[in-house]
Amino acid sequence: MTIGFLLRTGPYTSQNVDTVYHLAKRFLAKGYQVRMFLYEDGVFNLAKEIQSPQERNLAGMMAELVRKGAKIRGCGTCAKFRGLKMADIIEGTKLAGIVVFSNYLKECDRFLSFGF
Amino acid sequence: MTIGFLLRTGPYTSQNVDTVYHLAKRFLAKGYQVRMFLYEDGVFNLAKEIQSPQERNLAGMMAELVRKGAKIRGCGTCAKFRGLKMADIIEGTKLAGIVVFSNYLKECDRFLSFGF
Amino acid sequence: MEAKKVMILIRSAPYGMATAGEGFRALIGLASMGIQTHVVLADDGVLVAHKGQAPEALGMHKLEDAYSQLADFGARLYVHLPSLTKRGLLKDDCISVEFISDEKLRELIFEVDHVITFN
Amino acid sequence: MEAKKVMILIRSAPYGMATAGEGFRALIGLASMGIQTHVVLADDGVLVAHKGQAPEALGMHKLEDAYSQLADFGARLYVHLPSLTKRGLLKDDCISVEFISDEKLRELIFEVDHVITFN
Amino acid sequence: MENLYLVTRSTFERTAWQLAARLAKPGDTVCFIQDAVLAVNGPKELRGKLGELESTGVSVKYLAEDLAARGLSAPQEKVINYDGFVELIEKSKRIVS
Amino acid sequence: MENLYLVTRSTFERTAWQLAARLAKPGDTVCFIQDAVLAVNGPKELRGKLGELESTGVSVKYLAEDLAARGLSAPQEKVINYDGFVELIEKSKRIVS
Repeated sequence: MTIGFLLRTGPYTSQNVDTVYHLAKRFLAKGYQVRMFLYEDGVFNLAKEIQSPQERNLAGMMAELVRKGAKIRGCGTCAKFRGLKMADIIEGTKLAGIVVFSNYLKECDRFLSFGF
Repeated sequence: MTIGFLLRTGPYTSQNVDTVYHLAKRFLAKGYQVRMFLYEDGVFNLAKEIQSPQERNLAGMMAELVRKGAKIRGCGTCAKFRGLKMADIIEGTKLAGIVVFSNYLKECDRFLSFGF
Repeated sequence: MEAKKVMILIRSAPYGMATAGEGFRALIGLASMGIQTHVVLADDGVLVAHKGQAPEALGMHKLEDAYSQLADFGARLYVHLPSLTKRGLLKDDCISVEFISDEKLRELIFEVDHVITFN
Repeated sequence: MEAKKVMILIRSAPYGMATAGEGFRALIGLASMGIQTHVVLADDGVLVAHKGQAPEALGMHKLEDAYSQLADFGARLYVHLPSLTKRGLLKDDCISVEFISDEKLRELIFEVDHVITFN
Repeated sequence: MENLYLVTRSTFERTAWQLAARLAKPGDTVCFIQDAVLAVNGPKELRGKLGELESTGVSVKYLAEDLAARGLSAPQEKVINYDGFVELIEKSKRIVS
Repeated sequence: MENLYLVTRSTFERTAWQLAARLAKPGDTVCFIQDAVLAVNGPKELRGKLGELESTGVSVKYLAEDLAARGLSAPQEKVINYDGFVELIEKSKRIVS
């Protein structure tokens, strides 16, 4: 089974990214495929310079999901409008267009949206 | 008269930064002082790499306010948690601590908060 | 990979949040990629279909015009009538859309593979 | 620059949004800088004072403990009682705070120079 | 002029307007901006509450630019543009949002 | 299992739960997570509506980890943890948030 997520909010501001992380981790542990498209502020969850002393590191948690097999892509246009560049994001992830989002939707058996 | 703003939301996602811009521009035109403290996602309004083809450029609008005399500072801790560095922000602005926010509050005759 | 049908559910008013505008950008992309797309405006999302929008003084683009083009992309546009009525608006206040009840919205949900919410 | 009195008004529940946590960080900073600070929990903000919070499984810090220390920083902590009651919670469900009515909240607002809202 | 209560979020989607309505007193202003300009259409509970407040001397305003963006309108005497909004902030002792 | 209606925002601050309550049918589940777990305490209109839905065969669930974080509790049979949430998503045809 393939599970997809649309995540529209950024790190630390909203609990959405935590919810998505806790779900995705469990789906991956079950051997399922995970696809995640980060839209609007969601792209900031990939910022590799995130430093979070004494707190969970959300970019690190995204990186953990990638290592465990999740495919995570950020919306390139959203990133451009927010001043985030390809060089600023964690390894194993990319900025991409709606065509990738569209492919994820085709691949997924279940799809969840997290917004405002 | 000195007018202060706390802005907690980022560019393009919420209308808050627009509202603050339209107000601050008018206060500056009247010869008033403007102080702005950017907190949480608000720090992203300073991202100098923002590119917004065919749309208003919010970092450019912040820069315009700075040129017209507004003092704008972003919360350093918020920026650190979000992977935004001093080198990433527009000229004439800085990342700073709560001590600056505290001084702004002391200087201001009116204070407005914009959040979620 | 079989073709999928999706519903894009827009639940926020235009301009206060970018939601309705960003939702439009996503749905145009999906429709262009050959995904069969229903667009439903519900809750404050019904304001997207409200005629007479003039956001120029805010430096923003008119969403009324954007959503009016949806048919050109093969996407169908629906307005949840109870949401519209609750907000004191009439069918005549809206651009050309199909108005639907709770029952019809539920049927549309059952027709699609995924519901993508912009709230 | 004369000394100012401020009210920090926390209007969001903990954990769903960072608001109550980030508000705490700001208010501790202000109180440490010698700004006389009233903290008012209203609307969903009253949940901050709710006893028995256990956010460890979410990997988050307990705000109940953080706000309990406020007196040490010279800040006074108030809970808007109508907001608490509306949410089905009792005074006994809360950490040590002062409970206030609409009237008292209004008086507190009139006592301060600025109201800083975390919503 | 006393306090300015500023409501920014939709009165249909959020209950944030209720605190402003509870606290506003004669001499205060409640001003609706951004998506909160939907308040011109309700909900009904809000319309009733605003009517009460206005009868006691609370002033109610809507921001013109935000109304226009959404294709909405309000009685002329209750509409202020950004210049009027700036003056309202100047004249208010505190702004509560 | 049919559709899963997911509510994430506070039922006291937002009206977003109402659409889920309008659309859910027997066989569907309404699941409250994040700040929406406040739904265990209301508001009253929501409690009434959920009671009606449950009597027709709609299932109502609360996420354990989010309840615990906020010091809240719900009847045991209505509480699921993250593992149960994962199973609920697997079993549901569509997720509507």
